[in-house]
Amino acid sequence: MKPRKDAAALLDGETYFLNMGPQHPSMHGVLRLLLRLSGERILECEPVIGYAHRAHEKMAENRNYQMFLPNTSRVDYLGGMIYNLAYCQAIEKMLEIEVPERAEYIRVIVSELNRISSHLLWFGTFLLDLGGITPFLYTFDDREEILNILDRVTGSRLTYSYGRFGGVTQDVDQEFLSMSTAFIKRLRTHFSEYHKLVTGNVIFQGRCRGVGVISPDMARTYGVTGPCLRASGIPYDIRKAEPYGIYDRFDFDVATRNEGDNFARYEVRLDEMEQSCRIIEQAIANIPEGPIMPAKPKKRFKIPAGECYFAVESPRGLMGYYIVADGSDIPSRIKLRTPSFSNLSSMVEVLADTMVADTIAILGSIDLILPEVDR
Amino acid sequence: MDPFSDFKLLGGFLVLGGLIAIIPVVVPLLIAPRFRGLKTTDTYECGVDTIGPSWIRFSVAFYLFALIFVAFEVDVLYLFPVTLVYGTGQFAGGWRDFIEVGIFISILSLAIVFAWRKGVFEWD
Amino acid sequence: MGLKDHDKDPQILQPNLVKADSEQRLMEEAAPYVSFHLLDDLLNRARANSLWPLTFGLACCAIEMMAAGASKYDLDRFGAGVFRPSARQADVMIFAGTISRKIAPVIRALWDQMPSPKWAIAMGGCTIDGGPFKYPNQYAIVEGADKLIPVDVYIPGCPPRPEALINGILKLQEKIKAGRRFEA
Amino acid sequence: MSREDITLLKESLGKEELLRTLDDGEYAKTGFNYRSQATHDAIPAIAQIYLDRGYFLEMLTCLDRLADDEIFRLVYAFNRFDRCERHALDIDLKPTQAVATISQIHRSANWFEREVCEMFGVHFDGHQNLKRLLLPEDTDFHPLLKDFGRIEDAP
Repeated sequence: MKPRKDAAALLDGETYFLNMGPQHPSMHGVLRLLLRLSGERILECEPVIGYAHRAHEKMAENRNYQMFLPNTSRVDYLGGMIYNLAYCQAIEKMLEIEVPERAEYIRVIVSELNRISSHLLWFGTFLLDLGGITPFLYTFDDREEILNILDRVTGSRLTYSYGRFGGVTQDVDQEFLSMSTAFIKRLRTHFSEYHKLVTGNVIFQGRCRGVGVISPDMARTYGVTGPCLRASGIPYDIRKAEPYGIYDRFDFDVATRNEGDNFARYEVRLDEMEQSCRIIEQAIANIPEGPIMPAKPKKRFKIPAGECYFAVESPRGLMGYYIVADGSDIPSRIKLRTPSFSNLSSMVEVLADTMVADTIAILGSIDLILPEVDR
Repeated sequence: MDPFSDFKLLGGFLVLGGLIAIIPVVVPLLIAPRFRGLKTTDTYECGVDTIGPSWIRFSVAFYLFALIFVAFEVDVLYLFPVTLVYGTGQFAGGWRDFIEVGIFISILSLAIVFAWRKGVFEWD
Repeated sequence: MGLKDHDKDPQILQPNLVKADSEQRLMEEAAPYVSFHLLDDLLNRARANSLWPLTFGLACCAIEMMAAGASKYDLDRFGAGVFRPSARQADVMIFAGTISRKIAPVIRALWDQMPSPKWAIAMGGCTIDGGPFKYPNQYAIVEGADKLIPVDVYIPGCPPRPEALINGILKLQEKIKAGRRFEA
Repeated sequence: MSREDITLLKESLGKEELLRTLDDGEYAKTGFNYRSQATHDAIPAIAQIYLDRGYFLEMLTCLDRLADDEIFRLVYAFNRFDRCERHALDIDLKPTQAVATISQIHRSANWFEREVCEMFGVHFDGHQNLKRLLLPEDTDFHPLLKDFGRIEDAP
């Protein structure tokens, strides 16, 4: 695409403002892109966010630590389990609570299942944005299987409050483990089906190769993390860089690509699903018996003055809880560092000078969740 | 044979076509409950108000693309009567009709080659 | 060039303002010019079985709405699976998620721009009365969809399961078939 | 950041007081490898050095400490991709004091600063587009201040 340098010289009669607005099928929620167009080419793009702002951080300041638990899985409802358990791990870090072995393994299994279900939903909606209806139905069929498995043990399909400070609430039984192994076997056969259905498609390649390139340097200055960063060649995965919980016991590799375009992000997420399957199998293979909560779980507690920053790898990137405690049982401040917030801020530069049709493909490959951007 | 039978047929066809076009427009206005809100008549653009004029000068490539389409629309129009007489009459069952339509289409598709060379399909 | 934000809807709908304002905005909701009982009965039966929802996912409930539209809990069995992106072609507006103060004017505009007859389903606790994000003196959300537009069916849950959404749509179909009386 | 990198950082800043303290935070407890304190006008220089050394701005947030010692504390967190090294950088501001923007250096700071300005009212000099990010355009309050929107004084 030759960049056009005469954008500034356009008379006012030629630029056209388009609202790719809050209610739009492929804006993954309520994002609004204010586009300044010349013909089909985007001269300038300003994401207008805040349409899903629910004030999680303000709520954190008027309720105690236990009452904030349900909020955590509603910030990013596709990685609800990961956000929920991350909050519990952050508080455990501040209170130095010991988590029993079995609970750690259960946490890894359900987190990776949640990651696969998030990537499956991304895969379906990404193809739906590009016009392919059938992959959406295939991936939701697989995803329902995961929701069944997680529903058995947590009681809810999307917004789990499964973690407690020190462990998890329900124990998993043999049925849960066998269902998970059966699911992974089935999912692996579907991977080849997805590749046959989508990867080789000429139109898909045409719309994704070389489109929406994020260079490693741009990714670093915009703070892009997660699959979008790994697709630009930087193998940064918090499960490897800052192993939390027991992630250092599993051997899995970090899927990376170098092109940094839509197709690279697509491949990175597919590989990540495969890696998550490997982690789950290893976790199921050597999950120990034992308690799932510490002997005397702390019911009412105050956290001494201090602060803690705890980062985890959410399906969309680096997710960090920055908790500042002031000695009472109500947090003084909880800052949620969410990955989509920074990933979306890089769109101002990535979407400039592209076609309107490419915007849909690029936004689909970035995998945004708007309440996570607006918090 | 009533000399006007063809015209009657055509007249009936036109009236029927007109009715089929107008009825779905008029009937809902009568039987649907009426509602007028503040923004009912505003243009729908994802729920927010539109910005700036929509009467702007856009690139000529769109106009040329539309012209090429109209040219080939007419091209297809001429092929409709051909279907009535294709393969009948003097050269039934031969290749002559097929060749003739082939020549007709290839001459017209020269317009595409011309437009291609002129760069109408370059989209930058 | 800093883009001026043109979302300059004069009244940012504070909850208390919304009530008074919604009467004034609803200029005219009247009975059709021609209405025969049998014709209306037939039409309502047809309308009930071909509800076209507007794709308007706000937050978590949108994922359950998509799951309801997908292969396992198929909405197409009830004629409600055709999700229309444009408000001009939608019959029912399903509120799937939290209604923030910033999106309230957008919802008003979309409701005005939908052709009549139209219905509204409030899906999830947030659209009934604010759900988990409601606490005294909060500044971010509109507590309930009925503060903005008249809602026909409420579906509790956070998020409600796809079966609950299907049950809500069946309830709406019953309500449509029962017919609607307009004030004089 | 290795030992000599830290000393390099201090020297390259030239003036000692730009970076008042730089001690080893305990990572196990707080998640930060290094904590440092800076003055409000030193932040662009420090951000530039972090950028040159291959760091990215992970988080920028503000703590409302008006109640106990009358300051806003800005917390910048810089981190690396190749190894885990999180630097916390605190800047204490008087309520009316402004701080220089680093959105030209670390692009991600653009939205972080807009959000902090919107939620707390801290002004960032030199920021091109410092207008509302999450709340409707014409809201006039700063919601995350401690004395705003408390439950006890609900209408």
